[in-house]
Amino acid sequence: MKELMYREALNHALLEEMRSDDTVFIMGEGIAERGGSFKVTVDLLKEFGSQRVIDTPISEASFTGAGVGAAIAGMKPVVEILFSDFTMLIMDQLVNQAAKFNFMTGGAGKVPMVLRTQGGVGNGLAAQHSQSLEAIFYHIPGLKLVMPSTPKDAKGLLKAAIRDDNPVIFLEHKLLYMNKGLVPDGDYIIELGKADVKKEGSDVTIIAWSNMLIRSLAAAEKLEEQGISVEVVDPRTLVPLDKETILESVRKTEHVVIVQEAIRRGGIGSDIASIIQEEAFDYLNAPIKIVAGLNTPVPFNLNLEKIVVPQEEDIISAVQNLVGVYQE
Amino acid sequence: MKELMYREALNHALLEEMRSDDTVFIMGEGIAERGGSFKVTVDLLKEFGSQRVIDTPISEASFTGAGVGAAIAGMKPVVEILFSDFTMLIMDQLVNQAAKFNFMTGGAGKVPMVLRTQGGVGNGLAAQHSQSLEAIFYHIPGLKLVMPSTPKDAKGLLKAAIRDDNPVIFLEHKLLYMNKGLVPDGDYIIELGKADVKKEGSDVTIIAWSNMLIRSLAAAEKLEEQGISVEVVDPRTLVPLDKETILESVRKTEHVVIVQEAIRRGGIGSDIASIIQEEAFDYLNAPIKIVAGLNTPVPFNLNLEKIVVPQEEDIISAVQNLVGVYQE
Amino acid sequence: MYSKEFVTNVYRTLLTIRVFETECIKLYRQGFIRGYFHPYLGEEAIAVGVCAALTDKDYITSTHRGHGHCIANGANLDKMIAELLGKKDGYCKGLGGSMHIADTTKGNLGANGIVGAGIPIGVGAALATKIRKDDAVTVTFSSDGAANNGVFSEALNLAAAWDLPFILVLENNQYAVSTPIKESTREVELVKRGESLGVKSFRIDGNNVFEVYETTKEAIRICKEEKGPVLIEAVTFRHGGHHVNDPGLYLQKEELDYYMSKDPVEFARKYLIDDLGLNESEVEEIDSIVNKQIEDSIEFAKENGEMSSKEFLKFIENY
Amino acid sequence: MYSKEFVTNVYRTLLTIRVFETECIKLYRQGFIRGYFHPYLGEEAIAVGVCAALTDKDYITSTHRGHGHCIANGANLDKMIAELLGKKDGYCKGLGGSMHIADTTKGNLGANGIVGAGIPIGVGAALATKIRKDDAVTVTFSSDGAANNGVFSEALNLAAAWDLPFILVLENNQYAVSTPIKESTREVELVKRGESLGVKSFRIDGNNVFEVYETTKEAIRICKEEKGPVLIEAVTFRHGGHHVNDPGLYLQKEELDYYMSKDPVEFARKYLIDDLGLNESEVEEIDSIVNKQIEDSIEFAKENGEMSSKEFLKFIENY
Ligand SMILES: Cc1ncc(C[n+]2csc(CCOP(=O)(O)OP(=O)(O)O)c2C)c(N)n1
Ligand SMILES: Cc1ncc(C[n+]2csc(CCOP(=O)(O)OP(=O)(O)O)c2C)c(N)n1
Ligand SMILES: [Mg+2]
Ligand SMILES: [Mg+2]
Repeated sequence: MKELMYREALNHALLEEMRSDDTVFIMGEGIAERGGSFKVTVDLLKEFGSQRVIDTPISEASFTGAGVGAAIAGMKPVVEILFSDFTMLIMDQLVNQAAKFNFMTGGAGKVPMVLRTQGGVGNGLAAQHSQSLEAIFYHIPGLKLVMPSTPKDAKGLLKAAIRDDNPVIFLEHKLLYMNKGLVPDGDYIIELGKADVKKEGSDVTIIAWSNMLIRSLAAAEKLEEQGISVEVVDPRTLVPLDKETILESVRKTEHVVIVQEAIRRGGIGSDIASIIQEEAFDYLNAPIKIVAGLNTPVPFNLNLEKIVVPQEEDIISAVQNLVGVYQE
Repeated sequence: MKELMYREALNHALLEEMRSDDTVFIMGEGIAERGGSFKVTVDLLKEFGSQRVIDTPISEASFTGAGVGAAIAGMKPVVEILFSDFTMLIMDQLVNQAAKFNFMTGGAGKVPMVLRTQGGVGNGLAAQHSQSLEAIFYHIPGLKLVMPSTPKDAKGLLKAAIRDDNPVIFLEHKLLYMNKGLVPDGDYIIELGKADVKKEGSDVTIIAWSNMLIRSLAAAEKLEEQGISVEVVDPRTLVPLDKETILESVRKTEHVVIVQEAIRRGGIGSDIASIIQEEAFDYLNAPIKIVAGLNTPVPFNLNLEKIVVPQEEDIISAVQNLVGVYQE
Repeated sequence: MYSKEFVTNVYRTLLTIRVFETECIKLYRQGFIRGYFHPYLGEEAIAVGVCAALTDKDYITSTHRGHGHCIANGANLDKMIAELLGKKDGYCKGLGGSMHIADTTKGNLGANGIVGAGIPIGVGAALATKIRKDDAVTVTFSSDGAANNGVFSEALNLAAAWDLPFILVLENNQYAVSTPIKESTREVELVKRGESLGVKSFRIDGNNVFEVYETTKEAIRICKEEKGPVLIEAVTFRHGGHHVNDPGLYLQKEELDYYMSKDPVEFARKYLIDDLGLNESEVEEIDSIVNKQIEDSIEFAKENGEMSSKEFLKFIENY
Repeated sequence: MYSKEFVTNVYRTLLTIRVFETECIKLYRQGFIRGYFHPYLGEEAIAVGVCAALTDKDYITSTHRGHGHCIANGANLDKMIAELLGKKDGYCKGLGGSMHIADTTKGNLGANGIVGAGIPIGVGAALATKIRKDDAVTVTFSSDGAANNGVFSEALNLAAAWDLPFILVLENNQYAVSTPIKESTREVELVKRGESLGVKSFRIDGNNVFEVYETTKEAIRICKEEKGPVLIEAVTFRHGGHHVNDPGLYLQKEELDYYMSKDPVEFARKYLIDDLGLNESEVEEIDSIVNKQIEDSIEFAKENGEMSSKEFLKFIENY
């Protein structure tokens, strides 16, 4: 085990997969010489050269499409889009092409491409550089969706994503890149579709991913001090979703809080809630509470930016209300 | 009142709004001389000329962007995208520009544009011409979302959408254009954000919109014959959503079935379910059942096409199971 | 002067596309085929001329009007027609249909229902071959309407910046559905767009199969000996409406007559007889082989079964 | 020979942008400004030369590097700096910030965080004026990197097909972040892309404010007397990194030196003194007015309050 930053863990995943598989290559804006805006791809150019570490023009739709084409033609591209907000430029290639090619060819063709990007509010980046758009990808059959919260998960899941035969949206969070954590040495993968119980508890289940997982763990710690035992489940991959681990926790705690950074309306939290109420209706002691971003674009002003996405206090008080109001 | 086809009702709405407001103009592929692929814009060129009825090249992102710009500059464009699947090409202009401009300018600017398009499965149009993508728009703050099921609603809602100061996604259904229904004469509007109880009942609430509303009404009729009293609520506009009308019905019937054509995972039905369980938890006698499209692209083969979206029988058996299993 | 064998093959392929489309349109009218069907009638010389210059290592990507490309690239007709009928032994097991036929085993990466979307995909295939140092090119078929979609310039520029072995064949049939090209662009010589990106570009007669063939060979040479990409604008015309249900009344009669007089199938037939000295009956022999083959394939497709719902549910399990 | 008044105005505006950026970068380093900040230093002549030719009826759309356009178009500096500081009397009430400043009252339809996205929006404004028969043009500022984004060709083609009074000003500073233009396109004379679409196109020295001004006037004439659109590629260079936190070490020293020697602010200053006979102290008078004004605006912005969360929640009620 070694302590690594999230971005280093991602870098190691790329490095190892590129070493072990010649068909893996990466492309994106400023990822070669410059090592990427978030330093995930540093030093890869040196080892693999400009044929496999490719800087692109500002042509998102086309270089993503080129990723799709290269994948169909037998390569394993890892395409980087700087901000998930810019994925709005590549939706045709993701939704109509990558996600559907395997299906439309009756299984004859495949698109083993990974689309790396990052989302979430940062530090005053405003409405076009702060969105959490995962619910959109979640709704598109044929795409997998991975959102790691820790360096260890980041590495293991990125390696699994690269080896997967399907297009995978790999969604990082801009506030996580410098986070540190222990990462196993050498080659390991974390299978897509396996949730991780990041903390065990018995009174309430918090379901959260990406940066909200970190915030939920911090909230859970404070709640423990208040005598509330919180279980924190990190789905890690939203597609495929590990329903079983979630339902098991719900059956145990009978109280659920889902925390998502994305806006409330039409977020993934709603879907998870709809599944829980359908499949564990009789276990629920109280309505499922969704703590989510407000229904608004993200404001530039830093103080306002804070109120549009869930903070630790919001999570704490949601749990308190839920457990308090309904606890006998 | 006059009996009109859905597409005629839409045509009348455009005609009347263009007559009464010089700033309203329409653009899209083949909408002028040819009158549009679904005949919604027939004869408008004759009356308003090529300055206000504009045929476009196959440049979806840019002519939609031109709509956004024209709207910001004081016009009221109605932009047509032939198939909602092609909206994947215009997502940047919708999500990052149109939806956010009012917000990003602190309220100083506005984008009174209507984006007309149509979705849903038709008759073997396959994976890239059959999608129901409304959940994507639903999740974007700043966009309104209208999905009329009847000619009367289509006309009144399109007129309201054109008069609205915000960008409105107006989503038609390819199987509805030839449907007939009574339409009030002359000028009327239907306010955005008002659900319509299309049929009253007491045992179970079906929530459905667009073509699924029609299918749900047919199912409800058969269910009545079996002694099950079904209330059918048509939200008509998903954003804004008329929560009150929905919750009122739920409090009465205590059983809910939501029917959506879009795929199950991450659909609008999940969000409505999440709201109901949060706000009417104690009224629910059974889990909310979501009858939805399967998690798959739409197949070309007609028999398989049928099984991927809810049919009348699916709705009927969902209601039967729900009411049967949980009824004392 | 081309060899008898070569021209016979060319003629056979041209005719196969012609008969295929003609017969499948009948199947459409009889209700056997559903959805959209965009015939390639009149444009056959482009697919045939291009593919005659390709090898099995090369890739192609196709358009919504893709039957011709698929056939010229060597597809199996049984599987093609079965696919159009939505049958289980179709190229896509009946899940794709006309707009999504692909034959990945032969390097045909698929038709596309989104106008223009195949261009970046083709660029990606070319990128793959360049990274692997394959001795191959990728041809992307595209259309005049697609040239107005952003990805056209964007992807061609990408291919140029990266010196890819990529050949963009623009089938300029001068209409996008009912919109004549001059209404959607001021400069109707689309070849200039390639030049403006520093791309070697040709504008040719798309109804002359030999011109198409020679230009493609030169494009391949450029890709391999100098550097790609290459743009080929092949000017042509549809023999009818945009799709089966469009009578195409907006097409100008003189234009249509002109292009009818340059029919690519007739052109090759005439070459066989006038230049290579085949007699009528030798040519009719080819005709009847082609007709028979398509008849058989229709037969096959009609009798072929459909994927069951059980198989389908299994197939989509992981979506 | 330009008049004293005109050149004085031009110089004052050039300098205002220069001082604005310089002072705001200090505020950024002091933590008063957050998020992305892309300085316009070195490129001032383009915004100033273009806007000097515009009237209040005209529209502009801007880029991520938009402060210069905003100032040249006549924006209020108090509101601009307040916006950069996220304050409530900023142009966007503090909700937009640097990348989203707009001044719709003066026809500035906004900066944009998405490279290229302002182009179709500008085309739309031009379309609006054409439908209404306004006596106006729309100028869209854009960048060399944006030329590789699909909407560049797509939207320019649209404007050409529709004969719109639209002027696309491409600020070619030869880099997109750290990527030199020759790595992202083979043909670095972007002006050719306009020509290939049948668009009247000019390639000019973007550091020469008079050349920019004259070309813009000619472009306006073309839009009004012949037909638009017009493309102006103005070649220039940044004086530093891509954004405040980028030291720009990849910029080639000779290039940078060359463009430093063609500094647009110095150029206008020299013209005032050498050609129009102002003396140093008259120019310094202008300098001190400009400095004072920006000092005052900073003062204003610092003291200005922020939107309260209550006001904010009310503002977003209908989203
Ligand atoms: C992006 C997109 N826009 C619109 C359509 C609808 N559509 C299908 S074919 C077509 C016309 C295409 O014209 P062109 O590109 O010239 O090809 P042709 O049909 O002439 O071969 C249109 C508008 C589509 N399929 N995709
Ligand atoms: C569509 C999109 N892609 C990428 C980015 C990230 N980005 C911001 S500015 C920039 C470089 C822009 O270069 P250029 O267009 O030449 O403008 P310049 O900064 O030189 O003025 C990039 C890549 C973005 N904002 N939008
Ligand atoms: Mg065409
Ligand atoms: Mg630049």
